[in-house]
Amino acid sequence: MNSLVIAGLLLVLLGVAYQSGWSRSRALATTNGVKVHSRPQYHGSYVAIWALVPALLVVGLWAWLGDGITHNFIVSQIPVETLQSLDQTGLNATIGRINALASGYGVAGEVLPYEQTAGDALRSFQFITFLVVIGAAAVAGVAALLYARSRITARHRARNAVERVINIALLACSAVAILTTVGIVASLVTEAIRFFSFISPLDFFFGTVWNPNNAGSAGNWGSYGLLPLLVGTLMITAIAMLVAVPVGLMAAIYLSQYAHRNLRAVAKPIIEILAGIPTIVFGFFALVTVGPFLRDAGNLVGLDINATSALTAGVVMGIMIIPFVSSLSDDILNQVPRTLRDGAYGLGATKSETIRNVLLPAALPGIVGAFLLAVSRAVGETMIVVLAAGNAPVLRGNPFEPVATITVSIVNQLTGDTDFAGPQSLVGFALGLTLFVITLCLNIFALYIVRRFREQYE
Amino acid sequence: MTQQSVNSAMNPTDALERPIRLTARDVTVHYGAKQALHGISIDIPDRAVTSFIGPSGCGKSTFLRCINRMNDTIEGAKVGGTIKLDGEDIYDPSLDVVELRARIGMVFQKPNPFPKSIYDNVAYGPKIHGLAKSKTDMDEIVVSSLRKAGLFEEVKDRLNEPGTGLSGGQQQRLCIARAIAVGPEVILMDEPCSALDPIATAIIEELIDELRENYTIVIVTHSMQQAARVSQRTAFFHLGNLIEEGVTEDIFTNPVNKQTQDYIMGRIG
Amino acid sequence: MTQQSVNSAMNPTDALERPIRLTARDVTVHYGAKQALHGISIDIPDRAVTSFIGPSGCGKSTFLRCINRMNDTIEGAKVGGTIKLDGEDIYDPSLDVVELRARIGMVFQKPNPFPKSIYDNVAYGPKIHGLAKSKTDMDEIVVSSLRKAGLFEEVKDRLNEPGTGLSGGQQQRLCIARAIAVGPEVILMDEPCSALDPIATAIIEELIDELRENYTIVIVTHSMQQAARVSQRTAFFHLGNLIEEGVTEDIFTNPVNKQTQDYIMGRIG
Amino acid sequence: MATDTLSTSQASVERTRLIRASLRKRHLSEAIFRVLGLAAIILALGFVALLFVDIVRKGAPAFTQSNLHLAVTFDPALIKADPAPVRAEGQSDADFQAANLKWQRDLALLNWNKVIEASLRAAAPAGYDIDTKEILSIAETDARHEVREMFVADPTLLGKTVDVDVLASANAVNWIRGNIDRSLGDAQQQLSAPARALIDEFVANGTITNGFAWSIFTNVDSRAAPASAGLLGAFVGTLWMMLIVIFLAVPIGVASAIYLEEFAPKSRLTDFIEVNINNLAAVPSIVFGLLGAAVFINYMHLPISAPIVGGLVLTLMTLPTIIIATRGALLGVSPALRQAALGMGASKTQMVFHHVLPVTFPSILTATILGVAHALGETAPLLLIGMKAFVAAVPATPLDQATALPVQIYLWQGNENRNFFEPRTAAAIMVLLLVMICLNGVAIYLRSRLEKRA
Amino acid sequence: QSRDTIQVAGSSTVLPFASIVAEEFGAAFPEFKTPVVGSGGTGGGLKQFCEGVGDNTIDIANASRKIKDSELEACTAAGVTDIREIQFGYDGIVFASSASGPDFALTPLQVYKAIAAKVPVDGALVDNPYTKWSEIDPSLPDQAISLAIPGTNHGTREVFQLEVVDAGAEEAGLPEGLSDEEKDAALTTFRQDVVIEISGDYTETLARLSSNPDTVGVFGLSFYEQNTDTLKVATINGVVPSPESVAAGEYPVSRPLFFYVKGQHIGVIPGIEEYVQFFLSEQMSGAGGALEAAGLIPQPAEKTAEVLAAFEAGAQ
Ligand SMILES: Nc1ncnc2c1ncn2[C@@H]1O[C@H](COP(=O)(O)OP(=O)(O)OP(=O)(O)O)[C@@H](O)[C@H]1O
Ligand SMILES: Nc1ncnc2c1ncn2[C@@H]1O[C@H](COP(=O)(O)OP(=O)(O)OP(=O)(O)O)[C@@H](O)[C@H]1O
Ligand SMILES: [Mg+2]
Ligand SMILES: [Mg+2]
Repeated sequence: MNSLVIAGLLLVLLGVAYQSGWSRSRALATTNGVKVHSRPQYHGSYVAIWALVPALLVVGLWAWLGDGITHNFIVSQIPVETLQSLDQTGLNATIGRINALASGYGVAGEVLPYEQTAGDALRSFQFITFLVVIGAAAVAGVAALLYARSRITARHRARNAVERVINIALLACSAVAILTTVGIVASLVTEAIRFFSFISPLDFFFGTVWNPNNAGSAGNWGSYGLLPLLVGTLMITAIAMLVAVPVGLMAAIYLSQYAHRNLRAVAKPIIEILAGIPTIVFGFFALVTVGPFLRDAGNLVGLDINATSALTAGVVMGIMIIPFVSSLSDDILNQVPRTLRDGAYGLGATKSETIRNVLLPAALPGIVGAFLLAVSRAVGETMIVVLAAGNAPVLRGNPFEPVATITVSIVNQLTGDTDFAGPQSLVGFALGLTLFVITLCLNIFALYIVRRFREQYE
Repeated sequence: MTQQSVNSAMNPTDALERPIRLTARDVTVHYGAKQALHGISIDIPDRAVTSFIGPSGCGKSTFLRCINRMNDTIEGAKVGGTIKLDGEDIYDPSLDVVELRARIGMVFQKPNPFPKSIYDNVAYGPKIHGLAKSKTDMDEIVVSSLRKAGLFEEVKDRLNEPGTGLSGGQQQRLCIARAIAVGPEVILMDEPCSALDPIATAIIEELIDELRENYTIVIVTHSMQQAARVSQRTAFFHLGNLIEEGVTEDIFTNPVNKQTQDYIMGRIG
Repeated sequence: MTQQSVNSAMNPTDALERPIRLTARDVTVHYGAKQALHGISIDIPDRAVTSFIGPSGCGKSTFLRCINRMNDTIEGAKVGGTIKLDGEDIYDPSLDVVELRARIGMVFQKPNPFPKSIYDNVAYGPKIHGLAKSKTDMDEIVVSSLRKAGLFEEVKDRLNEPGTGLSGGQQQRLCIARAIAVGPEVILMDEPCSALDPIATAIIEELIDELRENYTIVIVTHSMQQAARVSQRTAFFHLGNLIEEGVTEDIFTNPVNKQTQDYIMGRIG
Repeated sequence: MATDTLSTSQASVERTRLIRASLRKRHLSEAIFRVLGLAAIILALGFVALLFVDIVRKGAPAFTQSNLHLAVTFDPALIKADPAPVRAEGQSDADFQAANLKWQRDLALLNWNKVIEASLRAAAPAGYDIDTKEILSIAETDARHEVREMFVADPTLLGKTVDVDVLASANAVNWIRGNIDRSLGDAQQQLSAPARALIDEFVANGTITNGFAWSIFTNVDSRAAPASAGLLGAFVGTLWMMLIVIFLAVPIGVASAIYLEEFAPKSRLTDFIEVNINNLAAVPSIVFGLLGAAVFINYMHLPISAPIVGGLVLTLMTLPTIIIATRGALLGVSPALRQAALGMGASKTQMVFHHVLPVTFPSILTATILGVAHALGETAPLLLIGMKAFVAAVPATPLDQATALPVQIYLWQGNENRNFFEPRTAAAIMVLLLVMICLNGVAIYLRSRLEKRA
Repeated sequence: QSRDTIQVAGSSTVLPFASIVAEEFGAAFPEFKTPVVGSGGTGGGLKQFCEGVGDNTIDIANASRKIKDSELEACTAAGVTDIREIQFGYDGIVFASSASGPDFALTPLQVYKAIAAKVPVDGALVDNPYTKWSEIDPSLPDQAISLAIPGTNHGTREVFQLEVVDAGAEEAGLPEGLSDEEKDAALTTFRQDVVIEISGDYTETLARLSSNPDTVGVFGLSFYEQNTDTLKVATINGVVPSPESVAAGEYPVSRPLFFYVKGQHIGVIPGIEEYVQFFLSEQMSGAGGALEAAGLIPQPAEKTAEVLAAFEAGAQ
């Protein structure tokens, strides 16, 4: 409500400022016929920016300091004797009660008279400060408007100023990417540190047993060994790559080197459809179709394959990654200069010899980079594993058995019936951090390799 | 530098007397809808250098690529007419193009050594064609090819270093050595010097002059001077047509065709 | 075709008498570590065509781009020395480069109309510089600019069609019209005809000859013939240096410098 | 010279022999390689085909629903309620509202199942032996609300008999379709023997018929009445999130791409940003979920399970993709165009916004649609920000609780009434895939159209 | 203007019940919107619940266990001082095996013997020797032991531990003189070869059963009831799990289910009181009510009346 009012007022200010700058500039151009440096739109925007920024500053300042001021106000409303009798928790509770009273939410139990008066005072205080803030913002905005308007002359370079502001805004947008990374790292690290206050990092990173205790058993947290999850992750990733790499690479080779144009025009987009299919769909497919199929196929040949197993998840994940591998490989094969291919053909090499002996070795670094990117995608994949891998965090090497991965454990620990302040759920963040670091390293390494490869043929 | 190689060129009439190795009749090429060659007929003599000249885009490279069927590798390229090597139609479906390319080697505009060692670059052709029975056989082929290409002395100590580490001129000679290693009868060269500096160019020109004794050579060049220096016969292409063809000296001093004259005088192109 | 334009060229001495519009003193340009210009000093007279000639890579374009500060847009380019337009230093930090470029228009080697309608192409400059008060104003500017560029008759029925749909020569004239629309004092042209066929070239050359009456024109060309045909003054660049500069006729018939002689005789480049 | 020729020609004969000798083997390995490639393509295409066929085969049945045609009698004996309040002279709005609400609430407290039961019995053969619970298990539990709402809307129905279509219950559907093996014994069936027999009777006499399941598109999720569960809520939730993604990710993404590609000086900072963005593009989506949980929910106190949080998380996830694609597009703009603009005296900003951006618009649009399509199917991060909730309402604003299509799929696949929900999950997947393919199709269409125009 | 939709979050066990109530509540009370029921686990729900008072915090937390003291403290510190506990019924946990397999009649002791890594034999702990059920007790089928139990992220695991494992261990008689830690280990260390801990949902357990038909799995009563075509339930101590047997206290493996209401939101967020009353009404959580059909085990009506009375007393 309040913010809506403020936003509305700011918009009005913006409009007025723009209009006044615009008309001023227009007037300059028509009256004395001199050449005005910038177009009226720029002068309008210039004044608008000038007016908006101080107003926003005032509002922002209040948003920043307001809470502290309000807090002090509330404390000042509590009788001194009461204040002295309260410890920190008690004080917080009292402040909470007063806040609740002021905002119209009831409080439990009897409302003490001082609480009631404090609540009423707080309500009027909030109303008054609201008016004051709006007033201050308006005054600042209008003053800045007038100042900016007075600066408009024929030679005034409003365009340059406005463009500088646009530039800064663009810079701010690209800072979002950094903020995201900072946000990821900060949120993962703070929570992970809390986790490590319960469980030693050694036990976490080198533990071989994953058995977090349930929420009920306070004190005994259980074991949080990462290794079973890591092994599960790696196993599924390996199976996925075993499916995706040969199929994806051969498909890319066939499509780019052998296939008729028509086949390519049809097959390429169809394969790329696979890349657009949500992973939950693959998960369902794995759960209800691929898993039972593999189990039955296993029975036929006398293998004991679980319907939900590393194999099921890995195979389906491999299918999902095929387009990723094939389109990256395709790009990279296409980047190998044609002259190299011609060189081999010119010597009388057959197509497959050219591909195997010349193209692939030349493209190898790039392809390895592409595979690493695919690996990092497999490592971070969640929904297929949630549905089809069987969620068994046990350290073992049999791909026909269910396994758990890092991602799926994050989901389990954070959405299960776990104690929110204990390691049971905090471990999710430690796992997230581990995952982040693993994929980060993979990505950096892969990007480095791919970039080196690109440079080689630039 | 050019003085010497022009001197060493054999008597022009000599080339005329040599047996014809390659004959092309009415060769046309379409790239998709676009016709790049409009019926080229030419005879190319044995053990002589024939050069193709003409303004950019006139179809020199296209015709050259017809000769060892490199156009097969270009999607949408369609070749018509006949080209015969020693009387054998190279577009005969029963002919194995792999074998053909072993007989007709090619050197490209930009030196394109494989990203392998110098040794492996030269050995690659003999290896895939199964020309060497043993390691020593192979060593011999590699060394003699590098020698013929005039590169051996320069690289003998670093045969295992990557071929891409050589200078441009050395790379081009490596590519020539690579082509020679398969023992071709004809060598096609598409502007082999255009990416090289004058000194490297002179070395390659000399090399071509030497190779002429054992190989039939066809070279595309954009430099008339180069054509005059290295070739015994010259063919002038324009807009997909073969305008005029004959003994180099005649073409340059006494062109019959008006367009050839214009080109040589620098009025077109 | 060239006969007529050469005839219409003013008496060479005429150009010398015209007031100097642009003066460059000791202009140097570095691209990163590489120095592309080594101190160029030249005076460019008003309402005459000055042409820059020289072998490829000698710095003609670089110097041209200095004149309207297009080099500012190249990362790593550093310009030294002074260039003055009517006595005003164009590298003065207080000078607005956008305004400068409105005064010094530029036409590029490859015709580069905006992917907009013909009308919008011409109207763009006046729009951003706020030169037209009303729609009729703008119409007038567009029509007169197209007229001056000799394009109006050809396109008047399709002003709303995209400029990219025109032929190469028309596109180049559209680019000239676009430059004229801003009302520049100087027009720089970087090999404006090199992408055009001879007929389009002739039309542009004629156009340049007409424009000379109202604008100071600097043109870079790789064709000495063109320089001789269209320009009153010629400057010869070589390896980043201004070798010789003077009345066109003198430069071509009577070059003082040995290098200029070599270039004109076709011995270098 | 002559001997030389002789020896070389001998050598060449020998060479030709050698080459021919190995040719067959080489062509064979060529053929094998080719077949392997073709096999890979066929395999990949086969996977696509298998997946689609499988899902469609599984999901198609869920697009039909079993309707129960009942003649419902609004028997005054069962519906013992006051007459609907009529607005008295001079009664205030609020009073009338209150009276009306009270009347409605009284109605709600009635046992409408009795009405349903009566009409079911009326449809059954006379004197059919079946108890109340069993006969009610045939109709879906929301039938009573449907009937009540009819009555609320039109109180004059009292005492009348009208034809009403209600849904057959999920268990009835299981029986009709044979989702549970019909030969299994009583103990293993969800419905009692009399109920099953009566259903068969109903199917035979046309009381139960099949129709297209519009309810999947028009209803929200339901647990109380599984047969009526639909996707509308999840769909709208997804829509909100996509709107947020489009309105945030696209401008921010394009702006940062413009900055990095056009304005940024080459510095450590921009290098860092670049590396950063490339990395973000490959950070697992679940990590974004962790970020969302920690930052948007715990720190910024945005409402849990709300599309706004989902939208923000997906925005951050899509941003790098859009930035990278846009930068690629900007990089592809010819320098000639830039020079033309600058040469005209356009400032850099004008150059970018007037010329470069319009030219790259098709690519940016395509990248955006593909990015949004990807975000649309993302599930894992949503689970961590509480979008796994049961929401039986259409979210009216992005601040309301909602689920999303992929999450709805996840929820349905885990539903305990598996026999009924497995087809329904596949049907939901079909809807999701359709949306996906439409988006991709639009992207391809727009790209080809806009590129042609340019 | 405050929120007008009740927000609920918490235990995934309670989720289906709360969802049904929410839906019916929305249908029955025209003046209120349908409450939103999130999951996130008991802990997650209580975490949100204890975040404070106001629009951005939830009104009701579902829980499959009682709130812990530490959580209460967190609540108080954040100003959530009026917390009302509602117990509304029981959750039954059943052992079920493949419908085509033999019948099982289990006791906690047998289950303990089947899953514990070490079992007491003659007063000492030895490695678990049993491979077949029949080796534990001749009355059990001659079938390899395989058990799928809920993972520790499930609330169900707590009941399983308490009512089956701990009870079985007591019956088996752990050796005297074990330290607390050893005792804890004896109770919580299971055989990795035959015990499968399921971190996913019951669908996952079912998948294990169809992979290996010898497996005996732990399910929620409602899940079992919906899947009688593939599952067969085992008796515990000879008692068949059913609402009646649980409510009567005969079937041991059950736990009470709760939800917690934030008193400060009553009267601010419309409908909270009505929701609670509706939840506890006969037609919902009572015997024969809608929730029973969904697998809830109703508690005695007197207990419900007591809970409701306590709630309403707090609501004054
Ligand atoms: N792969 C191709 N696809 C389509 N057109 C082609 C292809 N290669 C060449 N062309 C066209 O065929 C014509 C002849 O090309 P070609 O490369 O033979 O010319 P050229 O004489 O070698 O020219 P240059 O001196 O520039 O190498 C040209 O118009 C060219 O554009
Ligand atoms: N952007 C750039 N970065 C680095 N070096 C450059 C750049 N532009 C030009 N150069 C170098 O500066 C020198 C002069 O280039 P310039 O383009 O001015 O030559 P030019 O005389 O116009 O040649 P041409 O006739 O080929 O256009 C050349 O050696 C060129 O390689
Ligand atoms: Mg060529
Ligand atoms: Mg130039």
